[in-house]
Formats: sequence, structure tokens, C-alpha cells
Amino acid sequence: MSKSDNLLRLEHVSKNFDLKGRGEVNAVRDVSLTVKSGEIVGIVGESGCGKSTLARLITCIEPVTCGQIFFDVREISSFRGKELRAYRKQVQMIFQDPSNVFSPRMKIGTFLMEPWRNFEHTSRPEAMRLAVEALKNVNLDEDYLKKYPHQLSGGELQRISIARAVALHPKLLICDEATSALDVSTQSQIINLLKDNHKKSEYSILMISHDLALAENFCDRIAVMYLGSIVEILPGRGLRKNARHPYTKALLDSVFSVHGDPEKKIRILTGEPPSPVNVPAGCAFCGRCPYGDSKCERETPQLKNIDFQHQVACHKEELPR
Amino acid sequence: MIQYIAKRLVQLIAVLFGVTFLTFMITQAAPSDAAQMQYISMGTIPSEELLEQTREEMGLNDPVLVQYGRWLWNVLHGDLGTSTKFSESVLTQMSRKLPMTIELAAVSGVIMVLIAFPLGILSAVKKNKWIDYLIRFLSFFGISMPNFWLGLLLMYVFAVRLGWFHVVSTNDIAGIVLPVATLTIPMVCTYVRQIRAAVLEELNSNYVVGARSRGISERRIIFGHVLPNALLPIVTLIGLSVGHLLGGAAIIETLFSWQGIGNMVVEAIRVRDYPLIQGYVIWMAVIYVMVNLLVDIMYRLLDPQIRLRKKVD
Amino acid sequence: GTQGTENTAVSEESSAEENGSEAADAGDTGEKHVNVAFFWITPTLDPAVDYQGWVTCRLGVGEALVKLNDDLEVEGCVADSWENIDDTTWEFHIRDGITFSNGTPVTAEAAKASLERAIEMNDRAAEYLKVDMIEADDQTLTITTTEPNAALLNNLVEPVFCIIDTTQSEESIETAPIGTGPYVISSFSPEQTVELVKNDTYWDGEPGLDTITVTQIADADARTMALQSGEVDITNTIDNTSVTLFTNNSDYNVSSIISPRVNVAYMNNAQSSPLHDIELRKAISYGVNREAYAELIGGSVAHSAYSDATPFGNDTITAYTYDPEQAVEILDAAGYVDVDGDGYRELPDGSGMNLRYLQAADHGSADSAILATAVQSDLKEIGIQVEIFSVENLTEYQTEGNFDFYTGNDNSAPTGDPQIWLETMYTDLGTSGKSNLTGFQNDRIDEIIEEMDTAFDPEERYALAAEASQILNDEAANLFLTNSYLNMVSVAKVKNAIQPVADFYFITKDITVE
Amino acid sequence: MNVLEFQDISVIYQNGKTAVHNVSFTVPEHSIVAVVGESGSGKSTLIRAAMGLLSTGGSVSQGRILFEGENLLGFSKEQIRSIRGSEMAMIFQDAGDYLNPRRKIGPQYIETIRCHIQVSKKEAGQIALDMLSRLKLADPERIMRSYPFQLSGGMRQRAAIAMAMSMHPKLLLADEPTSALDVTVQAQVVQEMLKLREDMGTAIVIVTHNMGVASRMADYIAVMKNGYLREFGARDQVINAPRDEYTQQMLMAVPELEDEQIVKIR
Amino acid sequence: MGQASEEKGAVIHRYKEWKRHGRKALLKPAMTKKGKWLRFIIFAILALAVLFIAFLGPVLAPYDPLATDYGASLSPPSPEHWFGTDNVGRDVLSRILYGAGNSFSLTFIMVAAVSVIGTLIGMVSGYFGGILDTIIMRFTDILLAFPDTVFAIAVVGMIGPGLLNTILALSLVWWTKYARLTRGLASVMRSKDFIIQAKFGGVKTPGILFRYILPNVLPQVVVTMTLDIGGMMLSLAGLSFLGLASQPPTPEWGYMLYEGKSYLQTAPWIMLFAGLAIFITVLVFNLLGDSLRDILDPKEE
Ligand SMILES: Nc1ncnc2c1ncn2[C@@H]1O[C@H](COP(=O)(O)OP(=O)(O)OP(=O)(O)O)[C@@H](O)[C@H]1O
Ligand SMILES: Nc1ncnc2c1ncn2[C@@H]1O[C@H](COP(=O)(O)OP(=O)(O)OP(=O)(O)O)[C@@H](O)[C@H]1O
Ligand SMILES: [Mg+2]
Ligand SMILES: [Mg+2]
Ligand code: NI
Repeated sequence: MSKSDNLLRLEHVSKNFDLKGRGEVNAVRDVSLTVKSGEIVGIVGESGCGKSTLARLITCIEPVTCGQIFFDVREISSFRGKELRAYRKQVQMIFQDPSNVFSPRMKIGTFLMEPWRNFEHTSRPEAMRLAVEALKNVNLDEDYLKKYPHQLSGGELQRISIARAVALHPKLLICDEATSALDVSTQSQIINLLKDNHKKSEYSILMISHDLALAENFCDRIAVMYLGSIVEILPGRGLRKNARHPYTKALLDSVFSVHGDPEKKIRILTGEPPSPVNVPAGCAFCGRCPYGDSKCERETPQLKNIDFQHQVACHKEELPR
Repeated sequence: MIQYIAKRLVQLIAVLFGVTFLTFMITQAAPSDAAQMQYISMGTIPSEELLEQTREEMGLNDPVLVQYGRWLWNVLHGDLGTSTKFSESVLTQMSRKLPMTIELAAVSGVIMVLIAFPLGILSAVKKNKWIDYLIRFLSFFGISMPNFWLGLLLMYVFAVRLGWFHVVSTNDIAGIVLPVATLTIPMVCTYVRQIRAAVLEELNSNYVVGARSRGISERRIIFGHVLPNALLPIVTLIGLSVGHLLGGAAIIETLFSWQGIGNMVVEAIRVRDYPLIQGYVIWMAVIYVMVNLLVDIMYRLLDPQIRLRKKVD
Repeated sequence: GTQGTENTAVSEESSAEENGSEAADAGDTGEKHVNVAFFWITPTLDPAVDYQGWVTCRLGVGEALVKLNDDLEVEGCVADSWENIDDTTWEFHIRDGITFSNGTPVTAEAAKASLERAIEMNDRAAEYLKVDMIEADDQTLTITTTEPNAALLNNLVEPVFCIIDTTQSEESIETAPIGTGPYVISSFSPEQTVELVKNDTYWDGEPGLDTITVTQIADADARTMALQSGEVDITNTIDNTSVTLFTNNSDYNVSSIISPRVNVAYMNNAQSSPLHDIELRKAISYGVNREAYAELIGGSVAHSAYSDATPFGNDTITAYTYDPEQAVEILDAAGYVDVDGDGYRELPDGSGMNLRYLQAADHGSADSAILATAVQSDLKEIGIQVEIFSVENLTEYQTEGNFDFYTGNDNSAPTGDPQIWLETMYTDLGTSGKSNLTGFQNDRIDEIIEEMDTAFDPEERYALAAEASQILNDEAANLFLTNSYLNMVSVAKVKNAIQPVADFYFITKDITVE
Repeated sequence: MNVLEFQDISVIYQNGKTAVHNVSFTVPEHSIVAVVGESGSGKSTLIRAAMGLLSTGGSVSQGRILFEGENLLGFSKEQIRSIRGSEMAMIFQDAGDYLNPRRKIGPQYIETIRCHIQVSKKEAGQIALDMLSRLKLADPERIMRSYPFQLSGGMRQRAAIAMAMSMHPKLLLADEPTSALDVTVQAQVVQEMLKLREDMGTAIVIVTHNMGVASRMADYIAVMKNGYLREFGARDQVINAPRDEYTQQMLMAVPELEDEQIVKIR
Repeated sequence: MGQASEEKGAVIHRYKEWKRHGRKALLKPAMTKKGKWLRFIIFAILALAVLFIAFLGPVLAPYDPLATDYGASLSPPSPEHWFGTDNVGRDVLSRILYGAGNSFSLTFIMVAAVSVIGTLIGMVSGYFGGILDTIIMRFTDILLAFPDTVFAIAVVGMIGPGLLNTILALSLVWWTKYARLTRGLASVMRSKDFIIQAKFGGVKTPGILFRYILPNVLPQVVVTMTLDIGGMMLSLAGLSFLGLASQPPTPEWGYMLYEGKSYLQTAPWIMLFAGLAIFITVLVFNLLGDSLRDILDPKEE
């Protein structure tokens, strides 16, 4: 395994939030995952399953409770000060709601120049020039430099975020539901922008989403999360065909297709995900799983390779497709 | 619940310790110590040796912590020391003044609630009608008025000119009307705005839209949903301001010669009666503790979200 | 008390037309009642403690062996006659048939017990009498002093020596001491109110009222307004400006006299202060316009440490008159000139001079503040810079000696005798020089005080006092500014509410209502 | 017969913004109409106008809204109140938000019922429980005893639907009832609503972002943009042969799973 | 302490604000933007007028505020002395005009000092959180529980009266208000996406504090400051009225009230005009702060 092969490697990463006397939230549980250079990896799962937390762990915004995260072979939890800043220069993030990402009282120009000014110590005029260029890169003109965030639409703001994120050529871009706050048409523009950009420069993308269809369209590999842990990692293409884990299947069944047959019976998964507070041992999905048995209740299934680029965490590997 | 109260009590006792320690330390920082004060209260200038001897007798040369410990020990045994001004035990002094302050606080509190609530609700419900504008306009006046000035004007008009009420505190209606009015007018003005805001906040929340969509009548919405919910912040605040009132409205009490604790502390400060000031601060700390506890309990009782959080998770 | 409440109700109804001076009527009962406001009621009423006796005495409850009349001369009271047997022996005859208000006869034995209790409990009492021994025989009380004490007779008027029934329990002495006065305490709430009823067995005739409610109103303005609102019928020590509200008003009686109190701006004679220089003090003495002050706050111009109300020698004393030119001359001559051109003079050595004037409010009266402001303003005229510090705890600053001036409104003859005052304020002699805060020192004054110990003839004492006064003036020891007025104001119904000169008296048997 | 009919409706807000421009469409009996469009296009405004629940400062500036042939805009406050909740009901995106957070579901439910029919509390409670069990909610008694925040989002939404349905209204207006829910739960709610129509014949107007949901549920689809109605038509026509350019664009932009895309291409 | 006390703390804080100024009507009439600005401009002009008078007081005053004239003491308002004279014959109008300067400069200094200190502490405490934050917040909790003036009085009582001490005492209580305000805002902002985003832009901690957090708390701080001018002025006047703050003969409004109190009946103009001066000023600044809030408060949007 050469260095350039694995850009990011998560090993048994867990994150608990202490609720001060009211238990612990097991937001991320024993997650192992790798992202190769240039690869686009999707993480899908329902709300509250720990996707954002995972992103925050990777970006050192929250410390891990246990486990290790390697970036280019270096363990990131020890990063402080300068190192941390250097790391963040290589790992950039795009957030779900663009309107939260901008300081309401800072002009777009200042916002855009920030990376050059801080990381490269570029002079103001030079940074300005680079900012204009970055704007062009996302199909916006330089008028935007003088505007305030509230004067722009969500789509425009998200483009500006992207412009800034890719400005210093990061190695990894994390998109935390980067499009879910936007309208479908804006969403597809942004996705296309990301795709184009990714083609041009060779960074990896960790794409967090709850939209399976979107992930399928965009990602090389997809990790499905349920209640803090990864239940299945499968190739991006042909989800319906490949899905093995009962939860992944249930997810796929819940998606309403625009062009699907309206008379088709809806197959629903009963119940709702349990609370992430003090998650018991055993398969987390067990309670809602049609195939769950006593073993599932007792033992936590581990991710196992079952195919090329395909891992499943389920005791019932032999289940029909 | 009981467990919770116990837990809070322990925390609050810690606060009490903190406050007493702080006061004790501030007193230490004062320019003259207890020995000097003793002579000063007798109107004499002691010689250095005499002072030193007295200090030794009074234990003022011990380490501060020892002194604090001793003082606290006494306090815990109900001995708050002797007021230098009145040469009388602080406890007696305070137990004499407290009922007066409590009386004033209670009457003012009740009257304030009785006036502020209807006005505040009216103002909110009639938002942007002329009555709302009037109430809010007047409330600005009440808030901007120096209350001692108001008190003097009231005193002049209603006691001196009209002779309806008393200038000096007495326990009857004629005596209490003016101090209560002076105290409540600014308070009512602030509360009216607060109640209005709280009610409006509730009125603007989604559950009101929800209730309307279910066809529930406006009256029911206001009296059955909005008011009880608006009560939580308001009741808390009222509890707190009663706490403040119990601390004594120093200026008003002084103005109306009301023999309460606020008046007492102003006088004590004038004459540097440290034991009395300390006694007062302890009283304030006790009020703080009580009010805090009450507010917390109230919160738990009134807000199911907090009361039941444990069960939810 | 119920009485007070009833009256209030009456006044409330009638107030619309008549401004409530009805209070004294006491409705249908025909009982004679008045409401009185004191500026001070003590936590207890035990006359032997601190200055609490003053309140007991003002209430008309306690009486001493002897009392002061309005010429500040000693008159008989519980004792009807006395004799100075020799330099150290005094013999008093207790009035025959006099009883405490509870009916117990006042014997010499009872008086002795009362005096001894006071001496034991109060340092001031011991100081005043210097008693060696007290003997009682039937109605004759003999006091022997340790040294000649010519001031003893006068000092016995001090309310600390109120004769009370010491057979009472200590607790009841605190709340309701039994004295021989015209009124008896029926209820007491500390620092608030005292209810009095008349003493039916009073030795000096029938008291004019049946019941009295005395309330503490500390603030002078509040007392004024309470009088106007009809809450009280009699009060005293209200500000001079407020008195104008009642004079020329037939609804009220005003009784106004010059008091033994003198408004003084004490000057720091000690080395630490620039005022150590007598030339500077003289210049300042010339620079203040006392006449204007007397006009401003009411009162008369003070000539010396002793008020015009006292019998000792004011007209013989040459005092300073307002003469700014003279002041300027003195200052120039002594080298106090304005070198830096800021309008204020510097010290002869060229360093800045900014005099600290400590001002403290006295019983809520504004007079001291007005005087301070006026002195400051006048001294500015002759180029002396004064900075005023309003302080509440004057004593603290005094003890530190950190002042140039401080205010005082002091009774220089509390017992109608000049000695005590001179001794405490102007000498460092013996143990008594406790309050000599200004660092004044003069050999002749020290001698005068010693002479006074044995000067049993009042005229002689007065002469000595006058001499001392002159010395204080010559030395420009302090700024004796004005003699205050004492006022007592009562509503028209009340008769004989006269302000006594000695201000530890207030309620007398003569006060009555129509 | 049409349950609801928008006739040339315009809505204007106090700040001068016209949020809905001349919108007309009808909701036939027993039908489901989905209103789709990008955010801010006036979807919520439109259905709130029908309920008379426009947020502060909003008013219908023109047009008529006919409910069973009668103009709602001409109703008195009391009239409109009495049909709200009984004849026409509404559910919102986050049901929890639209219930009083400090009162239990039960009392609020009972209160609603008793606002419309004269029954005792007990009877009302029974009606409520019936409705809840009818919607296959596990443990209806517990739901009645719970505060809104004690229930999960899906439960709350379904409880809200139950509340809305207990008077058997002719029309249910749903403002993004599934947007706040997880996909798996969303499927449950969609199914529930479809069943409602089948069982009770309630006409439903559902506002949604999700074209998939609209396509699955609706008989008719209304597409809005910037306050204008761009297209209104039967589901098959709008999905498969959109006439409006914007509709076409939008449908193109919706990502689809691979196997469904095949359908699309075909 | 859990959320209960956090929330309660917030409520208490709001209460304090209300109590001091009582203008926290969260929801204003739905005024148009223009109306809001108009209101603000009117009050701003009024406030400027008051300030103008305050700073030009010495020029406008017809007399020396310290010049005594015993002969003319306590003379009622007249063409020579518009507002009459006081007990030593000083011109009340001149004293009020000079006093404006004193009252204002004091109030401004105090408000400025207190807000800077409080904001800094609050920002740091809110952004970093942790034990320091806990301590600061408990401390402010306790201070919040004391009646403001009484606490200041108590502190003055212990360290001695005087203007400087009074300012110190008031500041000691008052900074907590700003600390609480900014702490609340900062601790919410801390986990906001835009702060995290700033880290991705390589901004260092001071940069985050001063370039990201500060500009966003500033409007609220400014509103509070404007409202505080009134509150502070009242508190100061209250302490002066108890004779604990200003020293004679400095013309200062609170002290003038204190001096004038004895002449309530014989020379009511002293109190009347001094009181009116305070009242009008406080009113103007309250209204200004209120209208400023309308403009700056994002809640309104
Ligand atoms: N700071 C925190 N303290 C306590 N619990 C937290 C904290 N942050 C997240 N959680 C909890 O951890 C779990 C995972 O949250 P996370 O935000 O990672 O979910 P998510 O998958 O991103 O959800 P969504 O799709 O809604 O964004 C949730 O139950 C959440 O409540
Ligand atoms: N109370 C209001 N005052 C002023 N403008 C409003 C108000 N409510 C909504 N608007 C405006 O009206 C327009 C339509 O809003 P509406 O909420 O109906 O859109 P929507 O289609 O429901 O959007 P979303 O999908 O985001 O819910 C928007 O531009 C909005 O800004
Ligand atoms: Mg997330
Ligand atoms: Mg909407
Ligand atoms: Ni399983």
C-alpha cells in the first residue's frame, strides 16, 4: 500500500458525547474507512446517524474518543497549532447550509481572500486577484467581492464556499450535505460544478448525503451508516443490484422515484432508529431487521469483505439479494 | 425531585460560602479594622499600643482564614456580631427590620402583578392598536424616571398637598401607599413590556398557528395556551424581583423612612457598621439561594421539557 | 398603636379642607393625644447606655437630680436643694414625696443606686462626676469626688444621670424604664415608636396630655412634610428654610431659639497641615463672611466656641469680621502668592495648596454642606483653594488626621458648663483630651482648665470661659461660623410646645392641646 | 365536485412582496394534489391562504378561494374557525412545533375535538384513541399521555395526522409533512396518507419539495415558481410529458437511482 | 448545572436588562424599514441635541456654576435666572448645563469601560468555555442576584464613598451584564459553521475572536450600551442622591437632586429641573436604544 494510495484512513474510530449525568451519546461507533487519493467516497444514512460527527472528527473539530485517524500516514489527533493549520489547508470542508457559513458582517471578498492571506501570507492586492480568479472558476464575476452574504442566494453562496475550499488545492474535500439545503435545480448545478472541478484537480472527496440517488450518481464508493456505525460499504454504481445489508435495502426501498410506477406497493421499514444514547451491544439494526435473531442481539457484526470494494456488517451474509 | 432539591441545596450552600468569604475579604480590605471602628464609634482616638492590644484581644492578628473560620462558626451559631452603631446584636437589628422589608416587598409584588399582568396582556393582544401604543409609551416614562424623584413628587402631592397618605412609614394603608407606588410604578412599566414581549413571543410561535388550524377559539388559545406558557419566564422573573425587593429597596426605604433592611444597610454604610453590612450580605446570599432554588423548582414544575428530560433519553 | 391609627382616620377624612391638623382631637374619646416626631429613637431606652438617656429624657420619662433652665442655669428637679459642703463633697436633698411613675417613693437610696448604675455602665458618666463615694441617708444624698470637680452640679443634668427605678429587671429598663417624669412608656418599638401615657402621680402638677405617640423620623424634610400632612403635631430640628413654611402661618406655632450649638469649621492646627501657620488661619478667618452665612442657614453670627445662648461672655470677645482685603494683605505678607497664575495661591515654598475640607451631614441637615460650599466659595475669592469631601464616617478621617478642615455642629456647653468642652476639644490633658483632633495646643488654655476644676463660683467659671474664648479667637484656632437656631414647630392646637435651650429636653408637662 | 378551488388568487405581504400571483387550480373530491416548486415559490403561502392562517402581514389581495363552492374569503372569523379542523384540516412540516410544547398530546387532542362537537372529555378521549389506533400507532394511550417532545418525529407527524383526521375533514392540507423525516419514516407517512384517502375519501393538498413523493402520491401536480403557477395537470402528464420548461428542467435535475433512470430514458 | 440553570440564567439576564432599562420588547410593531430608520433618526437627533448641550454647556451657561450669590439664594425662576437659584445663590440653569457635561462624561466613561471589559471577558469565556467560563458565569449569577444599586452601595460602603469609588462599584456589577451577553452570543457562535469555516481559512484564534465573533456581537453590545447610558445615569443619580457619589460643589444632576431635596417645598425648581434633566436624557437615550435595536436586531427580519 503506497503512501499515495490511502489518503485518509480511519481505524476503529468512536465518538461519544457526554450528556453530563444523563448518559452518553454514541455518535460514532467503531468506524473504519479508507479514502484513496482522487477517490470520491459517499457516506449515506439517516439523520442523526453520525455523518456530520464523522466529518468533524476527520477535520479535528472534535477530538476522537477512541480510535485513530491517519492522513497521509500521519495520525491527526496530535495536531496542534501550526500543524493543525497546515492540515486544515489540505482538508477543506463544505457545509450543508451555506447561509451559516458566512459571517453575516463580512464581505465576500474578505471571506474569499482569507486562505491566501492566512496560509500563504499573500499581499492584499494579490489575494484579491486570486480571489477574482477563484470566483471565475465557479462562474461568478468579481462584483460579488463587494457583496454581503445576505445579498446572495443559497446557490451562489455555496459556489463561493466551493471556490474558497478548492482555492489552495486541498487533498481532501469534505462535503457535508453540501446540496441538501438547495433546490433540485441548484443542487444539480453545484454537483456538476464539483464534478468538473474534481476532474481538473486530483483531490479526494468525502461526500456526506442522505440522498441515495445523488450518492450513486456521484461516488466511487458508498458507505452506509446506521446509528453511528458503518453497516455496508459498496461500489457507487448499481446500488440496488449490489446492496446486501437489510438496512441498505430498506433505504433503497424507501426512495420514491419520480418515474417509478405509482401503483407500486410501498415496502416500508417499521419503527424508527433507536436513540443513540447508550447504544446496547449487538447489531444496532436488529430491532427493525426482518431477519434479526438472538445472535444479532448479542454480537456486533464486523465489516467483512464479501466482494471487490464491498464490505458488509451483517451476520446474515447469505441472505438473498 | 427531592433528590434534585438536595443536590441544588448542596450547590447553593457552596455559593453561600463563596459569598460570605467574599464579603469577609472585602471587609478586610476596608481602611479601618474592627478595633479602630470600636474606638471610632466611641468617638475617641486610641493610642497605637491600645489599638494593638485591642486587636490582639479581638483576634485581629490571627491569619485571615482563621478569622474567617471563627466568624463563620459564630454565624452558624446565629451570632452575626454586634452592630457598632447600635451596640446591639446584628441579628436583633435585622430581625426587627426584616418584617418591614418583607411587608413592603409582598405588597409591592402583589400590586405589581395585579397591574402589570392585565396591562401587559392587553398590550400584547391589542398589538399595534392605540391602547398598545399608549401603554408602551407610558411605560417608557415610568422607566426613565429617577424613582427617588418620583417618590418625592408623589410625597409632595399626595401627602403634603392633599394629605391623603403618610410621608413616613406606618403599617396602615395611608403609610404604605406611597412607598409601594414609588416602587411599583417603574416595576410595572418594565413588567408590562416584559409580559407583552413574552405573550407576543408565544403568540407568534407555531403552536398558536397549529391551534388555530385545529379550529380552537382565540380566547382559548390566549388563556389556555399562550398565557400559561408565557408564565414560565414571567413567574421566574417575578420570583427574582421579589428576591430583589426582599433585599430592600434602599433608596425608597430611605426616602420614606421605612424601617426596613434597605434603609438599615444604607445607614450602616454611612457609619461603616461592618458587622451590620456583613449581616446584610449574608441575608442577600440567603435570598439568592432561596430564590434560585425556587426558580429552579418552578422551572422543573412548569416546563415538562426540563422535568422529563431524563426519561426521554 | 391603635390611637395613632384612629387619629389618622380622622385626619384623612377632614384633610381635604383642613390639612389634617385635627390629629390632636382624638375623636370622641375626649382624650388629649399628640403625635410627636423625634429625629432619633434609640434601640433601647436604658438611659445609662451611650447617649440613649437623651431620648429617655426628651420623652419626658426620665429626670435627673437637677435640670437646666433656658438660661442654662441649674434648677432643682428630683433634688429640690443642694449644698456644696467642701471642694469634694456635695449634698443633695431629694424632694419629699416624689415617687417613680410606678408609685415607688424616690429615696436617696434609689437615687444612689441609679447614679451608681450609670457610672458603672457608662465611661462618660464616670468622667463627668469623678465620684469617690455616694452615700444615702433617708432623703439626703451625699456625693464625694476624688478631686475637686466644680462642674459636678452642671454635669448632673446630663440625661445619663436620669433617676430610674433600678429594682426593675434589666430587660424592662431597656424597653420601659421607670422614671419620675410626666410621662410613662406604655409601649416601645426600637428605633420606631414610643407610646406614652401620662404619669398621674407626677410631682410637678398634672401633665397636659393623656397620651403621646412618638415616632422616629430621621430625615429633616420628612419631619417637615409629616407635620404638613398632619401625621405629626410636634417636631423639632427642621431646617431653617423649611421653618419659613410655618412662620406666618396661623395653623402652626413656631418656637425658635438660638441654641448652644455652634457651627464650626475646625482647622487642623497640627504640623501636618498648611493650616499649622497661624497667619494663614488668620487670613482665612478674615476671609469668611459669617454674616452672610447666618442669613443663609439661619442663626446668628458666632463669636467664639460658645454660643450666644450660653451665659459665658460673648459680648466681651473680639471676633473676626469679614474683611477680604485684610485677608489678602496677610496672605501676601506671609508669602502665600499665586506663582503659577492659576488663580490660587501657593504655599510660601512654592508648592501647591489645596485644602481638604471634610464635610459630613448632621442629622440629615443640609447646613453643613451649605457652609462648606460657602466657605469654599469665599476662600476662592482670596485665592485659597479648598476641596470639599463629603464623608459619612468623619471620625475615621479625623483619626487619620488626613484633613485641613472638618465640619462640626457642636454643643459646646452640653450641661450648661464650659469646662468639659474646652477640655475635650482643646487640650491633651489627662485622659479627657480625647477629641482634640485639631492638634491645638496652648499653655494658657491648659491652665484655665486646671483653674476651672476648683472654680466653684459660676461667675468665675464664666470669666475663665470668656478668656479661653478670646484665646481661641486670637489664635484663630478654628472658624466659628454661626450659632444655629433650634426650632420646635407644632400645629395650632398644641400649646406650650417650646423649644428648650438644652436640647436633651423636649416633651414637658406643660405641652397640651386645646 | 371540487372540494377546493383557487380562483385567480394573489397574496401580498406587508413588506410589499407579492408571494402568489394569480394562481388558479382546483382540487377535485377524493383527489390528491401535490404542489411542488423551489423554496420561496409561494407554496406554503398558497395553502395557508386557504386556511386563513397567513402569517403576520399577509393578505389575499385578489381572487376567490372556494371551499365546496363557498368563498372562504367571505367567511366571518367565527365561520372560518368552525370549519377549520372539522371540514378542512392542516398538518405542518414539523408537527411538534405546531403543538403546544408544554401540554400533553391528550388534552390538546381532546380540546380540539370538543371545539367542534359537544362531547364529554371522556368521549372525546375515546374518539382520539380510536383515531390513533386506526392509524396503526402503537400504544395510543402512551401517545395521549406524552408531551410532543417525548415522541419521535415520525410518531409526532402521525399523531398530528390523526388529530387532523379525527373530524373526518373533507380536505387535508399538508405543508411538507415529510420533509423533516428520515427516508424510511417518510415512506411510512406517505403510505399512511394514501390510506387515508382510500379509507375516508379525504382530498389532500400536499406541498412538497420531493418530486419523488409528489409523483408517487398525487393525482394532480401543481408546479410553482416565484409565486406563479407554472403548470397544473394530471400526474402522468406532468411527470412524463411536462409542457412547461421549468418543469422539464426540474425533472431533469432530480437525481434518480440507476435502475429508475432506465425508466426515465425509456 | 444543567440546561435548567442555563436557561434560567438567560432569563435572569434578560430580566436584569429589562429591569435596568425595561425596553426589551422583543417584538416591535411590524414597522417598515423606513419607519424604523425614521424613528431612529429622530431619536438620534434628539440624543445629539442632548449631547450637544452637554458639551457646549460651559459655553451656553449664563453664569459660573460655582459662583455663589448669598443675596440671591433660593430665588425662583426669573428672566435673570431661568431655572432659579439654589441655596447658596448659584444659577440652577448654569449648574444643569455644566452638570450635563459631568453626568455625561462619567456615564460615558463608565459605559465604555464596562462594555469593553465585559465584552472581552464574555467573548473569551464564551469562546473557550471550560472551567474559566463556569467560574465567570457562576460569579455573574451571584452578582445578578443582588439588587444593582444595593450592591454598588455595599461596595461603596466598604471602600468608601466618592465619585471614583462609586464608578468602580457600579462597574464591578455592570461588566457582568456585557460578559453575559457576549458570552451567550460567543458560545453559540463557537459551534457555528462560519467559525469552523474560518478555521479552514487558516484564521488564528485572535482573528476568530476579533474579526469573526466581535463584529457579530457588536451590534447587540452597541444597543445595550445605548440603553445603558440611561440606566447608568439613573444608578449614578441614585447613588449621588444617597450622597455617596459626587462631591460638592461639582455640578452633577444626581447631586443637585440630593441638594435640592431639602428645598422641595421652598425652592422646588432646583429638584424639578435637575430631575427633568435626568428624566429627559434617560428617556431620549432609552428611546434611541430601543429604535437602534429595531434596526440592528436580526430577530426582526
Ligand atoms: N455536541 C454534541 N453533544 C451531544 N450530542 C451530539 C453532539 N453532536 C452530535 N450529537 C449527537 O450525535 C448524533 C449524531 O449526530 P450527527 O450530527 O453526526 O448526525 P448526522 O448524521 O450528521 O445527522 P444529520 O443528517 O441530521 O445532519 C446525534 O444523535 C446527535 O444528537
Ligand atoms: N410573513 C411574511 N412576510 C413577508 N414575506 C413573507 C412572509 N412569509 C413568506 N414571505 C415570502 O413569501 C414568499 C413565499 O413564501 P412561502 O413560505 O410561501 O414559500 P414556500 O414555497 O413555502 O417555500 P419553502 O419551500 O421554503 O417552504 C417568500 O419569498 C417569502 O420570503
Ligand atoms: Mg449532519
Ligand atoms: Mg413552505
Ligand atoms: Ni443484523
